[in-house]
Amino acid sequence: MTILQAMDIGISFGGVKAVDGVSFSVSPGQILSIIGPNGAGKTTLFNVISGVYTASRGTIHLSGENVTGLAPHNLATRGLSRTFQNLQIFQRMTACENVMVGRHLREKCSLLPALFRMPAVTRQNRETRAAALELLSYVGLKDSADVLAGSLPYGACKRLEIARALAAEPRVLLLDEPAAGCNAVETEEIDHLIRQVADRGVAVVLVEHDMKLVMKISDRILVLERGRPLAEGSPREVRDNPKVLEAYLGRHGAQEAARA
Amino acid sequence: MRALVNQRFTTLAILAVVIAVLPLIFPSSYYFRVASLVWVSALAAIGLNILMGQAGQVSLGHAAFFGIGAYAVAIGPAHLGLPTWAALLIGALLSAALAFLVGRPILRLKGHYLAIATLGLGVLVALVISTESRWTGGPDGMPVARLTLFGWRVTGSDTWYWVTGGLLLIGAWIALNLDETPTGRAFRALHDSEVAAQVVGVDVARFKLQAFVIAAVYASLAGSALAMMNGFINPDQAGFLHSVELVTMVVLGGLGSVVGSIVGAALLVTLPQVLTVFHEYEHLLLGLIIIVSMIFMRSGIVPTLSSLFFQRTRS
Amino acid sequence: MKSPSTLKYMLAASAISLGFSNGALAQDTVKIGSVLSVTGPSSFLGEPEDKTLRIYVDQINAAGGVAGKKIELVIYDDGGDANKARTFATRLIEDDEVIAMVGGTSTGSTMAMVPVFEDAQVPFISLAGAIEVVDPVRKFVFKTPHTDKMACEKIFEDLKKRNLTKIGMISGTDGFGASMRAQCVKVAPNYGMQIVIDETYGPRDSDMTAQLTKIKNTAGLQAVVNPGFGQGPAIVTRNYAQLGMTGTPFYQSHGVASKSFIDLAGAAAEGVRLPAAALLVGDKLPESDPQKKVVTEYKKTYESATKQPVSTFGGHAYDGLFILVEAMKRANSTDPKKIRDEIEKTKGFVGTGGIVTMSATDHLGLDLSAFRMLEIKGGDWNLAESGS
Amino acid sequence: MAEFLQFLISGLTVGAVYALVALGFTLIYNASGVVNFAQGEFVMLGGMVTVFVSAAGVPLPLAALIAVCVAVVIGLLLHRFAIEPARGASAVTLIIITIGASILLRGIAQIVFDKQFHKLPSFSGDTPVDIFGAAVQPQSFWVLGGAAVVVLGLYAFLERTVLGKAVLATAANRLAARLVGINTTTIMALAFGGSAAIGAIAGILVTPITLTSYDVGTLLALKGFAAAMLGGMGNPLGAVVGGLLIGLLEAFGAGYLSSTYKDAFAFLVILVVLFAAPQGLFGRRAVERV
Repeated sequence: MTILQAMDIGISFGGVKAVDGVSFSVSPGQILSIIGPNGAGKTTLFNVISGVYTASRGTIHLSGENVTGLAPHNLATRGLSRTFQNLQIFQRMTACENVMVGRHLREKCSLLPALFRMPAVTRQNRETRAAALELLSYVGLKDSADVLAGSLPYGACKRLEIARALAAEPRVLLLDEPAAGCNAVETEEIDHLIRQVADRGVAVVLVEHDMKLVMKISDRILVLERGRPLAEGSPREVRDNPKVLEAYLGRHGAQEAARA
Repeated sequence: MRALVNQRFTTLAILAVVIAVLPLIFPSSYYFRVASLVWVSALAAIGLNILMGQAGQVSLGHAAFFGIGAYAVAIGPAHLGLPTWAALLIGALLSAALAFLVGRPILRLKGHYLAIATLGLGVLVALVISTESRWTGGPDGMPVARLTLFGWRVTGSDTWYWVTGGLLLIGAWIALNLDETPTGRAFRALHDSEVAAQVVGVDVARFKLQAFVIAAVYASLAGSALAMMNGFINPDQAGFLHSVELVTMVVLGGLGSVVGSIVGAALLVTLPQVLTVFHEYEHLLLGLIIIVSMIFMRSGIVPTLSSLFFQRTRS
Repeated sequence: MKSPSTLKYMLAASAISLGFSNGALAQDTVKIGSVLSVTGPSSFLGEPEDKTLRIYVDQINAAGGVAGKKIELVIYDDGGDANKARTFATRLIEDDEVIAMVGGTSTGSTMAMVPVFEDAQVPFISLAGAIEVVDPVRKFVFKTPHTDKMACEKIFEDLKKRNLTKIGMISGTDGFGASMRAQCVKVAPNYGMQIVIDETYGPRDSDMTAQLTKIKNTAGLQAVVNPGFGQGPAIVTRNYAQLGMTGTPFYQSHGVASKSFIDLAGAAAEGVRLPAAALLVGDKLPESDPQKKVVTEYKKTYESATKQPVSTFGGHAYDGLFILVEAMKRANSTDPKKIRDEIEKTKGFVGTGGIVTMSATDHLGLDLSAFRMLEIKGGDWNLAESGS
Repeated sequence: MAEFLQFLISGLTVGAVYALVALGFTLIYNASGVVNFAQGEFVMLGGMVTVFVSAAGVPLPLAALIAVCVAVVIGLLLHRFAIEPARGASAVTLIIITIGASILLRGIAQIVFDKQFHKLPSFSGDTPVDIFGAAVQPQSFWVLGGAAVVVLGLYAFLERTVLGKAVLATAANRLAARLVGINTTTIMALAFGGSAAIGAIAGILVTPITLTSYDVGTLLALKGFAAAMLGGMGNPLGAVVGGLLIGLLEAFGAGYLSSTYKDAFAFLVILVVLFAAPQGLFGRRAVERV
């Protein structure tokens, strides 16, 4: 029941292997977290999976179809959506419009009716807006619907990105540090949100630094170090893996942690 | 949403009123001529604004399409025996086809590289127009047959005022329509973040191309209108300096604002008419005005003034 | 939104600010309009035209005007932009209500303005070179400069006398160069000329050695003709000398008929021939020459007023202005149509460009004899000895 | 062979001027991110001021020095009163400002000087030098040599001096440069002054060959911008190579193909190069960081 499967992914920039031989798979409803120290290649891996970068080696299968090297919008058509570590919201559009763009694939988008504003266009616009508002209230941004996204606070932007990604009705959702920069309450909310999304049957792949969050919601965890897979397993297995501890805290720290 | 619909309606209504009322205060038909020029330039600027202001893609060669439209209505009747209206449509089709063909490779480029590539395209088209004198009359230009519609010969400054004013209204209506559609949103989205637009399924290359083609058609129609209005056309209209002028209109008026494009066009068309009384100081003043307005209204005249206005009313 | 009346007031205010020259037309003045390229790439033509018109209109007014009326001169600068010229033409007709126009520096500007004057039935004396201005003849359009076709014919006539028939051409791609090139190609067979190589350069190019090298290496080349104006011909002339081609006779056009060409081209200009008006060699004309008086007086007036050397371009404006003034005197009226009729009847007018006799089929009124073949010697214009 | 050499030297001479203009673009772009379309006006100033000052009786070398100083002052004023007040404005707004500045400078020049063409005497006479059958103006060597000196001087300045390193640092990352205590405003002013000087030097060197007038700047800015983009924006080496390449394309295009369409070749090549290498010949391939 695997929906997304990455096999032996590798990419290098100017001779540096940013990601090297990473494989993983995820099933609908499952939450897979990818963790690792800074520079471990987590975001790069995301960029490869979502088609922003082209892998130098390896294959990616989505719902059994080989999608290696497809452009992001083609992957989106096949049900893959994502958020970004450093915000990529549409600053000059309102929050609601941001989410409406997320509905892009669900909309009929022919040019001539749009130019002459046929009634069908107006009707569809209404529907899209309704759907977007629903998602906004789902992430708790209903009141900010007509505020310019560029003027929203950081945490709100994070949730806006999730709403936008969800608007595409993805089957696989990649979340890049959704809780970064959020306070405890906000993190709690996002934690809740992710769980809900997964419960709807969406496969969630998560890159996150907040270990509490990761340990709490992940079904499985993949640990990367310097672009290479270090360990994979359930949260408990990963937590108890000495290699992981070492990577995170250094050899000395790991020994101390073991002693403690 | 309602606010936006109203804004669209209000903008169009005000524009229609301005077009309708201006002639009441025009002392002579010279003013009709200047106003018609404003409407024509505004039409081209509105199109370019869809590309630059909405989709965020620079074109420094846009006069090429203006020139294609203009020369279509000149060459069609003169060399091919086509009726003017057919030549106008063919011009628009040709512009769209050229934009479509070169758009894909060109629009892969970003920022200044896009600027130089479109500039190159513009230079090439202008060069062909001024060189192939057998067809185009060369650098001195060629006459354009008067437009005849159902036996009515369209001529005279005031007639053209209404024709171009009507064209502008339609152009503005379409541009405003576009704003609140999936296509319009896709344009604005890819302007702000291409990668984010992509991952929600926006085919960025396709939409950039659409914006380019739309802008090309606008410019082409504006070019045809100017050529028919003047009864004469020369290659300057397709040249680099005219491209720069169009970009300046859009930016000066305010990127992304339909009203801004019209205001920008109005300024750049009327300023030389006003400044001509200063003789040799004309260019100095024109340069100064452009610099000062861009420094103090860096997001353009209309966006800056309207945000000032709203701040004032809110407080 | 402000009240409609405020809006209307604002619109009115902005409209008024557009029309500075809206003052009531006094009874004892007539307006003559002019659209010139005082700035832009043709400014070296437009500037002397502008100065000439101003100097002589002042002179005429000081002497009491024409038929008891003072002339008010309205000059607009089109910056070399034909579309702008067209708008200014409308302004002259509709707003300034001029009775006639002397202007149109370039053929492009002129052709853009022609429909305006034809529609308004106001006489338009153009200062542009190309033959298409007066061919076919348009009822209200006249011109004073010799046509490019005549320049080609004059050059070919001279070449024929020297028994040179295989020529190379290097032309500017600006309006002047392109138009003259086309005329030369057209009339070449009439004179038995064979164009063995035909090259061009851009109006702003700064190095033509590549084209000239090609011309130089063309077999059988006997002479080179350079239709062009502006700084281009000066650079061509310098490159011509640089490549050691001065053994091959070299012809410029009337487009360089100003002292600045000799200055810019320097020693390289020695021996270059060109067809031009008598104005450039006024002091070398025999006393018997009918133009002698006119050209020496114009030269004196222009040079003392501007401190700049005279050019034939300003001379064209002089001719245009006085053809118009004479016609106004004869018509004794400010009715544009009557003035037009009188302009067409101009007969034996002695101008700087030649002796003008117009007719219903000839709105230029000059023949080949108006052109003199000049040769640059010792840094100055000289009458070329034909057949040498 | 002689023909080829003639085209080569002609192309290199014109190309050297494009290269210097492109270098001016690059310097300002690196320090401030501004594409300065008034760059051509510095070339005009160099030529015109030298012409007018030397016509007033000042010896040529001194006149040239004065011209460079005038251009530098204008460059600094441009930065202080047009670019600095618009700090933080979008790239396209800044471009329009420089276009306005270019119109303004031309407007001033046509009043202060005049609208005529002018020449300067060649520095070492007008007797052509014969190089394997190609006739070369001695001034060509001045242009090529002068351009080489400017390029090497700029290179030495950037690589060997603390101030130069500060310019490079600012180019690499403006924020980081500010954080380590570099006064980026001074660096930007320096870049405007420097590129004005480079433009003026180009103008002085080339005026004996090409003549000058108040409006020679527009076309040079166009060609210089094209050269900078062909080479890869922000890369000084790219600017030089791009400039020389465009000069050569024009000369060989005019010589071997068609003089009518020679400008077309240059732009066709630019388009083809950009389609193959979207960052120009020497531009760094930017990796989008998201």
